[in-house]
Amino acid sequence: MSDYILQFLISGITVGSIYALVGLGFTIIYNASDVVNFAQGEFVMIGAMSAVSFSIAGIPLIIAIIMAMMVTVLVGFALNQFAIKPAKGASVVTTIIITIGASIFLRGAALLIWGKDFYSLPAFSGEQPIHIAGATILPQNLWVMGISVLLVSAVLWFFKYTLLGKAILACSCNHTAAQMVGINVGKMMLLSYGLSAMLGALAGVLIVPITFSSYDAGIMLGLKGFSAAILGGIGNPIGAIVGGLLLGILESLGAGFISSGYKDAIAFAIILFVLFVRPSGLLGHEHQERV
Amino acid sequence: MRSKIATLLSITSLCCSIMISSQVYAGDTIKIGSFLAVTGGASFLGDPELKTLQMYIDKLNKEGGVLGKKIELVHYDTGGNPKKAVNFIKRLVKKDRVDVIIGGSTSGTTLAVAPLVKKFKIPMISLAGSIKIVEPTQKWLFKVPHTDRMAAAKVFADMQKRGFTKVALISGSGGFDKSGRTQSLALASKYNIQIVADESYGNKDTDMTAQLTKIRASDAQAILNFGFGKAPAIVTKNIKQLGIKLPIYQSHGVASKKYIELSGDAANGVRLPAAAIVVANELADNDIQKKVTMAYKTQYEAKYDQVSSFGAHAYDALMITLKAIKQAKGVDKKALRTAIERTQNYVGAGGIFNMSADDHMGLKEDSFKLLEIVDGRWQIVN
Amino acid sequence: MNLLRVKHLEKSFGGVSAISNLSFDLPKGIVFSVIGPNGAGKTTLFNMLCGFYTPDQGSIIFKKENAEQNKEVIYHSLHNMATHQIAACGISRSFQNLQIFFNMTALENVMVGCHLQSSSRFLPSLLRLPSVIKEEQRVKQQALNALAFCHLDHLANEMADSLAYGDLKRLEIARALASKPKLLMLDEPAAGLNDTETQQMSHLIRKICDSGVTVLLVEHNMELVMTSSDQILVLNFGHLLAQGTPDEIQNNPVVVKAYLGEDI
Amino acid sequence: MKRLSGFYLLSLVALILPQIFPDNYYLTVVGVFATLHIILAVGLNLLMGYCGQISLGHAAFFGLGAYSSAILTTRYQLDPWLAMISGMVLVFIIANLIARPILKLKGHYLAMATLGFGIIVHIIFVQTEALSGGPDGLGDIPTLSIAGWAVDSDIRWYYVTTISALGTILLSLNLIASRSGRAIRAVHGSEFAAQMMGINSNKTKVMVFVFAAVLASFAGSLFAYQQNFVSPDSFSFFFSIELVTMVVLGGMASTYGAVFGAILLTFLPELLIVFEDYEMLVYGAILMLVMIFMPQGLFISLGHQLTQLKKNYWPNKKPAGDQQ
Repeated sequence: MSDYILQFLISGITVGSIYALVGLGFTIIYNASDVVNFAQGEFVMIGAMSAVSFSIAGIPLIIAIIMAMMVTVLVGFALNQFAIKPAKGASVVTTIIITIGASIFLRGAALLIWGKDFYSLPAFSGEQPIHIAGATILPQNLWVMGISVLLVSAVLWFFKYTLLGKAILACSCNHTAAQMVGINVGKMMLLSYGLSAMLGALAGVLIVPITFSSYDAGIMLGLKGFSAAILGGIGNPIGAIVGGLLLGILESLGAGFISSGYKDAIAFAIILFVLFVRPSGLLGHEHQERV
Repeated sequence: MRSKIATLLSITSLCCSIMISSQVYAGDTIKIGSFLAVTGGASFLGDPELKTLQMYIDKLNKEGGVLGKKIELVHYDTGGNPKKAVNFIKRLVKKDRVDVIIGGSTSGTTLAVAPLVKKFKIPMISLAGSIKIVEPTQKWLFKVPHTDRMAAAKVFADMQKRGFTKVALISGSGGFDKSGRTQSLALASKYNIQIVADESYGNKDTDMTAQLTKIRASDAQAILNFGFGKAPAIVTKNIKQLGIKLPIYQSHGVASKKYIELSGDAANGVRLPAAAIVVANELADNDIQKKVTMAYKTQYEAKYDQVSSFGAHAYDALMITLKAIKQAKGVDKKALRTAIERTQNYVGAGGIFNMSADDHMGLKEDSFKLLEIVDGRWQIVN
Repeated sequence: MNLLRVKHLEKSFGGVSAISNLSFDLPKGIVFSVIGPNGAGKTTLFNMLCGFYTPDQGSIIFKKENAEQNKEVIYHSLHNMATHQIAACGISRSFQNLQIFFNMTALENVMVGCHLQSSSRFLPSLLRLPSVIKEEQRVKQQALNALAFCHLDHLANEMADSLAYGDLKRLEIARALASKPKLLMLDEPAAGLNDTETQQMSHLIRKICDSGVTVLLVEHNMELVMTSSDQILVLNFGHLLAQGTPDEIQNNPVVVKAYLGEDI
Repeated sequence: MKRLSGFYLLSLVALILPQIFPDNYYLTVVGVFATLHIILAVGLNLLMGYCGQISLGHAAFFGLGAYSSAILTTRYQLDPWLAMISGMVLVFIIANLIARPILKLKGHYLAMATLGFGIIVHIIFVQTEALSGGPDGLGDIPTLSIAGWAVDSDIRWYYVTTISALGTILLSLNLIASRSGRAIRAVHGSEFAAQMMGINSNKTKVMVFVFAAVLASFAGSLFAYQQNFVSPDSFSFFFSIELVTMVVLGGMASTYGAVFGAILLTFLPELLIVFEDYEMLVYGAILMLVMIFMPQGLFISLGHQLTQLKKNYWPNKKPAGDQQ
């Protein structure tokens, strides 16, 4: 029984770190512009698909990945310039619909460019499973976990110790105040969308050897990323990571011990329970309504 | 108050303008209606099916059509959504006035429109797998693809031959997967096989190691995975990742090169039942299906990418329909239905069809070939 | 005869004690002002009186409607009641930063004020039974009267978000009055008003008091406080400094010291 | 009754159309879906537009209504009307149970909770094969018959669903112009001020949530009888998103806005078929463009433009009517 748990944890952490990366993308955009970007899943898909196309065209893997990141960052810029910026000051619900419209639009574009087929990239360092105390893990899983930890710490460092990162956080607290102290809010927003798109693309490239990608692969990832960000407490980068990992582990334990058919139902039921107990997520700050 | 009345008029004018839009009446052509899941989760099925229909109808029209009339294909994409399928059937019958319908890539969409087909008394040939479409037999409803029961029977027969008595079952959440699972559970005892594990996964899931770990712990001697799309490829790779050495059986849902490509070398050794089309060039020259399958394969791969058994279903449905039209010398729905029902030893890509009043599919188990993947290529197991 | 009695009230926010051991009685039918420097605990007191914050200790009791038949006066203890229950006892308030229903017209805002004065339930409203139509007419008239009382009847059909700041202040008071409260709490009604508007506000407060509604006023504008209050309570860092008539408070040495500091 | 003049005009037009275009596909087939969507959108508009509580899981109640009717009529041979009512009672209970904890949440957290609830219900539809027939759905559901008049043709269904939709619109108009309606809108305006006026804001939010859910269950039962078939795909989270889009696109806090949004979003996919592969691209673009340039929604913005236009040509003193 015990070697199950290790295997469940390993697959849970692998899937969880993907959700965490996507959740982190949600948090960055939410931090900068109070917008929950439902097109985040599409950033992951576009990153993966363009990386595959570049590598099929014969470009070596590393360069293909960098080019894929650039393509997705451009898409992130476009989303901010043409969709979010003109709709300044719109209500929560309106921005949700705008980002949902954007995700459908990007999916339609992907359908035209890449068609309906499934695409995959060869694993970065082979498919030889590694055995650890009864449980096995793929090298690609280690890549996913390793790079996720790297990216997460880079993002935390960026927001904590760089002036640019603080400027973005300032924008989210109060646009007008940020402008008063000379921060170019427009540029900061653009940067945050670019950063989140880059994160999404990297997540996409990391997982495509394991999960393959198609034009509509972004939907489920976007949904799980949103759940991870909410579970951890929207707006809190560490919350997104904890939420993502927890969601991944919950899913694999649920599938392992209770029933694999109800895997997602169990995960969402637990998220609901957490929200009822802590209405603003695990690590979300409970802001006191001021009258 | 006045602003509201003005805008209410804009609602009604919107509706009227749509009503008046084209009520076109086609000239003297044979109209074949079709509704396939070209996008969405089941695009794996609908896309090759549509391409096949369009390709062959263009070819036929260039050769003068049938009975001197041009054939017109009227197609709508359901994306696998039954609600849309019902809408489109009514549109095909009421608005486009089609003579016969080829369609329903998925069992869900086919079963959704079955009552309407009966009400409109129009013959329809479905391309979906579930046995519920032809059992109990419905007067106006036919089906070309092999049933999931036949696939399960072929797999269990081979398992019995190899002496396996304990088998693990893992299936997806789609209609095809679930009905395949039900048929396997029902049929296993006939081949004195015991299902020792019954796991399932979501078709969009990215990792099935949890379920497979439970299977590894059971005393299963082989694994049967009923599914289609990308999930079975992930299952195959996970099995290799977990170092599970049990022989793997798949369903005819993944009988395509894409499955081999995605699973990589984890696919080697996997056995699955499939129609002859998949192994067209490996068929022996005296195999009566050789000519038909090779013709279709070369035609399809000249224009599009690799051939898939789902495209072959559309090909068979179209050919059966055209043969019936010639036999019924016209498109009277009743005569057309009887002609289709009397299709006898038609050699198609999917197998040899012998339909009758109480068998609206006409394929026997032998039309399935058992294949094994040997270093990235199909090999027929006899 | 006391409308409201506060006994040993305690409230602190994580170590910072906003209100400590506060006790006072609020007699019926007067304008009772609470003054004190910023951070003295005025708004916290207000929020506790209407149930937004629950006190750590102490009790707040409020006279029940027509409780005098038997001589013993019955009081509600407010401190464990929900806001809407406290409102039902006859307490209403205006807010420091306007809490107007901007998605409605001025008239509809005040008609919401009549919520406690009307009783049509969900299902009858759905079917628009005659009883509902009759009550709608009555409520509309009652709201118009409250608007007229505050000189706003000409703006009845305007959307709330198109009204001027001064009008919105009086709209909030009209809405509170429409619920026919026994105690009306005004949270800095004169804030942001120019002199003439402050003058109008002072007349309005006096008019409200004369109509039988006890007024509890929190205000920084000393001129307004001194002219329209009957009794004043002075708070400093959550403690009761002094209580009395405007003249007593004006030359009470402790108050002067706290407010104007000591001359060396 | 001047207040309902818009409503009478809409009913007149809706009931006359089938006489003018008796066998028109768009009217009788797509029209039935448009009216079902109106019932759902008007209910959801009360919850989202007027009461300000977002719900991304409304399709779950639509599904629960459809499935209770489907299961009770096929597996237990219950009379369709009885099945519909027991479906609504079941949804009433479930909605009450989950409304209290869910409606304590705000903004994105409320969106997540309702989204999660919708997905859980969808998974239950897929997994409980013995009862719900699993992904292949449940077939041969009997149709509805009103005192012997079997509702089996498209025209008859058009009348049944249109009358139900008009009834729903009337209920919504009456509710909004009443004490409870103002309480609902007050909770959206400012929850503190509403409580101060004696409104129990939690109870009001739960009441609207439950009312919208029961309406959705009613529409679900009609849908099951009209289609004679139900399957989980029709009640997925995509449909919840579609419903929210209808309300927001049409115009929040406006009953006619929801009606306009429902009609538009039902006909749009039909009209976009001509785009074939570009359909998804165009659909996404339309959503974005309308929401960016008409944040109040299509109906209200059009309404303003028309009143502006009218003001320039016939400038008269009377101010704009109250907000319906």
